[in-house]
Amino acid sequence: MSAGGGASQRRDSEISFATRRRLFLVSGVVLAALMVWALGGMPGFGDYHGIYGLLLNRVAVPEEHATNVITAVNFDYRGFDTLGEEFILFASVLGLALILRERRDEEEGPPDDDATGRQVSGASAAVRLITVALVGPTVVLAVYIIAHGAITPGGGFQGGVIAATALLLVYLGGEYLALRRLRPLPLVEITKATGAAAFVLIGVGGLIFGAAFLENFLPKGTAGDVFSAGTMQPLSVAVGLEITGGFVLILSEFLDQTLVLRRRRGARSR
Amino acid sequence: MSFAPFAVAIWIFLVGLYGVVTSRHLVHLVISLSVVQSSTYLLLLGIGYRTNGAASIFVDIPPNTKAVDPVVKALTLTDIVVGATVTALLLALAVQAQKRFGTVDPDELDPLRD
Amino acid sequence: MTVLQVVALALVAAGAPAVVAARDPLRQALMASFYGLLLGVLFFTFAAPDVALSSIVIGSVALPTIILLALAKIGDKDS
Amino acid sequence: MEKLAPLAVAGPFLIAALFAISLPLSRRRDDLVSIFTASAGVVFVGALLVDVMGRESPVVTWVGGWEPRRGVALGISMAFDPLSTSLAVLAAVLVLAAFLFAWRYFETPGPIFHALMLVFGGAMAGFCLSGDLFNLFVFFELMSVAAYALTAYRSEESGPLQGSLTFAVSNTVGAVFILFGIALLYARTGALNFAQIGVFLAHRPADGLVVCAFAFLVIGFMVKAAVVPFHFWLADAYAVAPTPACVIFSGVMSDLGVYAIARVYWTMFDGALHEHVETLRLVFLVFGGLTALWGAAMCLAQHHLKRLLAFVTISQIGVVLIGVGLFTTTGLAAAALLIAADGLLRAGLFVAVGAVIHRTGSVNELRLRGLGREMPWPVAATFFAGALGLAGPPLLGAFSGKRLLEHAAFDIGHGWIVAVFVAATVLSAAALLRAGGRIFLGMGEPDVQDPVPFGHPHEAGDSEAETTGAPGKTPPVMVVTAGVLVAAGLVVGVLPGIVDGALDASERFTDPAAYAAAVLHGATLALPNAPTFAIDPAAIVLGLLSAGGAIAIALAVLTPRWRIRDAVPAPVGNPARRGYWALRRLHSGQAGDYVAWLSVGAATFGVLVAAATR
Repeated sequence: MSAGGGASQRRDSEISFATRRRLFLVSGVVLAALMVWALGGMPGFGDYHGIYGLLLNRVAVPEEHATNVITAVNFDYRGFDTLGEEFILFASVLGLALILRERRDEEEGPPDDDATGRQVSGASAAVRLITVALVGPTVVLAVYIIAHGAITPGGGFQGGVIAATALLLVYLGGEYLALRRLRPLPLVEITKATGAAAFVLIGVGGLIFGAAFLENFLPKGTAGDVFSAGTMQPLSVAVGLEITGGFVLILSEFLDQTLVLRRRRGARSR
Repeated sequence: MSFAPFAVAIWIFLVGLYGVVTSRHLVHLVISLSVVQSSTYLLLLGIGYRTNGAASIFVDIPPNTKAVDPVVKALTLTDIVVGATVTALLLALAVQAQKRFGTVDPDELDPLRD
Repeated sequence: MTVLQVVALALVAAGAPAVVAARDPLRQALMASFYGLLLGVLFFTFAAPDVALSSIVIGSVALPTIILLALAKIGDKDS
Repeated sequence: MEKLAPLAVAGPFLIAALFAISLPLSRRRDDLVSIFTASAGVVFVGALLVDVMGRESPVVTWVGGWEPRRGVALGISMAFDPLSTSLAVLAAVLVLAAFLFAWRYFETPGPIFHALMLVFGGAMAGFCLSGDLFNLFVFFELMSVAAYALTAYRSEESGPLQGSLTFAVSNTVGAVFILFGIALLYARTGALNFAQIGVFLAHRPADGLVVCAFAFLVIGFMVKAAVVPFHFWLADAYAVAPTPACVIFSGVMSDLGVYAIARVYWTMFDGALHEHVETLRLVFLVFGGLTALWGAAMCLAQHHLKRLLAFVTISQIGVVLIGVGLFTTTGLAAAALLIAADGLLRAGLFVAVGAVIHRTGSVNELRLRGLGREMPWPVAATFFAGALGLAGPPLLGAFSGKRLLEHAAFDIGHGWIVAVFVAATVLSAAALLRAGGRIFLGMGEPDVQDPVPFGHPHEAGDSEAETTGAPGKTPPVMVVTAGVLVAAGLVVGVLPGIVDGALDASERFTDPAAYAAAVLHGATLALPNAPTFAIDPAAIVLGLLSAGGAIAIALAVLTPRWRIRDAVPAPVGNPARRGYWALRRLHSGQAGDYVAWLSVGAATFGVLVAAATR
């Protein structure tokens, strides 16, 4: 269903499609050769002994009482990276909202402009029952994964996305328009921004109570239980909040695009 | 076989880049771009692996058992999430481009050299 | 390398061109979802459960859904 | 004091997050809070600079309090020295200027624009001050994402959508190259901290892995810096981004890419690649020279003011890359001075162009002929002063940077590069003077039409839908901002002690041993004192010649009597014009083309670096 003029498209770019492909194939082979040459100097797959990882594996559990060393790296040792990553998500969700904001020649209306006229017949009662029933367990699973980030595999990132998929279940159950009438969007926006701000504030807390920005100043508790590993858990919750809000916003922006926005009657898209 | 994962990472990088270069549909281009990004995840994790090393999560194993490198996993973990949001941003651009240009073929988007 | 790793690696090595070769975006979105799952399995064999979870949740569920929603909006305008 | 350094990054982030939390109260609140935050940022980073100038060695702070153990870095370090901190000050100043300019310039739907600009400012501060390789990559990615969103700000026009798309695709592929380089380095050294990697690599011969890691990292940063052939995205993106964002994009974002190349080389790869530096230097001079000339050539017939400034940016990035690519202390000092002076001048020019757009609604030089006369005279004075300053007139603007660059080039026997970058700066300054002459003095032929109106005719630089308010009056805040920026750009080169300070700072920047000692062990090594270069008459003469040459070319192009037509007509016989048209059509605005050229450039650069280090 490739759109538009297909083969007859206007070609006034200097290089044609065939040349572009040939250019890439030649340079691709050279790049591959360079990369293989570089890989010659790598330690073989499986016998890696980088000092950084070894030291962290040995140090993280006794010092930080966090059994999941990966979350320890993400939220404690290299927390500054995660601050940056979090604001990458923050900026791209803002950008998305900016790009997909309602255009002048669009209005909210019943979804009459569906792809190839498919009829949204609405979910059958069984589907609606199952999906809405599943929303609860999904959220509980997400909260578990966020809360136990420092103990078992998981953390704010994965938990946040799982929580956001709960919205998909609502959409599958055909309840999205009903949910939309409740106007949750400002709330979701605030959740995302609170998560981002909380991360920074915990970092500033480290500066006030501890000696450095993002320092782990809270009591570390005993390794293996939920309230352990000092600031790691709150940071994980902050990231979880932000990613839940972020992905719910992304999904609802796209859902709005398909279900709600259509071109205004008679508006000629310039 | 000890370089297989790195060779596959290079293979995926080139295949994804080929998809980007020869794409005729913006969404196809964006998905190929996410394939290119996935090659770096494979390379990073391939570097950090240690044969029969545990998963550096010391819940039920003593802290000094042989474990895989945790740093690359932390880097890859956040990269996957960030890559997804950048891909979502690009898809938003594709949706608006389709509204604006009436087509999603990168060749037909207007040249901008006024 | 263990057998599981070799198999998973082979599947991923075959999955990437399959995703790129699927020129019709709808089919490609489904291939991308399957590719995310394959990556998750491979990361699991690399003893990286966190990354596998992240790859499955995002690469296999969240991202393809966003792609499908984008396609729903793109698909209906130009035909 | 340095313990608070992370606040230079976290502060703007927090305000941006608070913007998103609070309901969109009023546009005034957004402006006031943003301007206050930006000024606090300038003051804070300025204080950091003063603190650093007083110290002998780079100042180091470990985020999270994770001091290194026996030379192994556990956390992320922020190591900053006079050079990188002054770059951070420049970035903060331009963010403040952008907010002041945006205040009267256009309406914004809610605080999204301000939040993105604040995040962008914080990311630039983090990028300059970071001492960790992956942290550098994270802030690189954050700057890019904020820039994609800002470029697509007017998402209802066709230009911004396409410019943002090609920008995003090119920079994402560039980011993948950087991540490849990081993965290779981590596999070899098991470290992510600049100093630790540098120490590890210094004792071992540079084999394939080290060379390719260096090549891939530099390729990624060259995509961000828009070095030819990775530059195609920049012309599209800067021409369509909202003008306040262009002030930062053109003023400092591309220069950060070149700074990253210098930082990566001097802290990590100098030990391993030092004996190959003569041949390596040639590779960088070729890429830098090509970029300088390509940008200048494309300026000549460009009538879209913002795209003209985009190509001026590309040309000057080439000159700065020449400075860094000499791999000498003097070359780096020259690059630093050029980044400061040219960055401020380009930012001032963008604000002046913004004022013209705000007043007339159009950005096409041909349509603006003579319309500039009704504008307040300072705008014209600022535009001409800025354009002339780029050519490096005696003592002003880019003069001290170019002077040092000439010394650096002749010192190591590459005198030929002087001709390249002098020609490039003169041509780009001439193009700007031509535009100024036509707009503010009404020179040039009355009804000359752009022979090849690419893009949508009605959109070819016509009414920019982004401005607000009655176009009748130019708000004073714009004129003042433009004037201050251009004045700063002109004066920065001749401040007392600035040249010696730059040489001293480069001496410290280019000393990996001192950097590693300070970062890993907190020790301070004594520094050799930097050479000093008095202003010799030859430099003054060259300054006069280049300024005069720029004016002469501009006049020649504008006065019809000399029959040199500036609007290059459509395919006319001689090969120069055909070559020019081919060059111009290469900027096809097609993402696939750009990625193909990116991969060709990457392959070429990789092979050349590999050959240079064998």
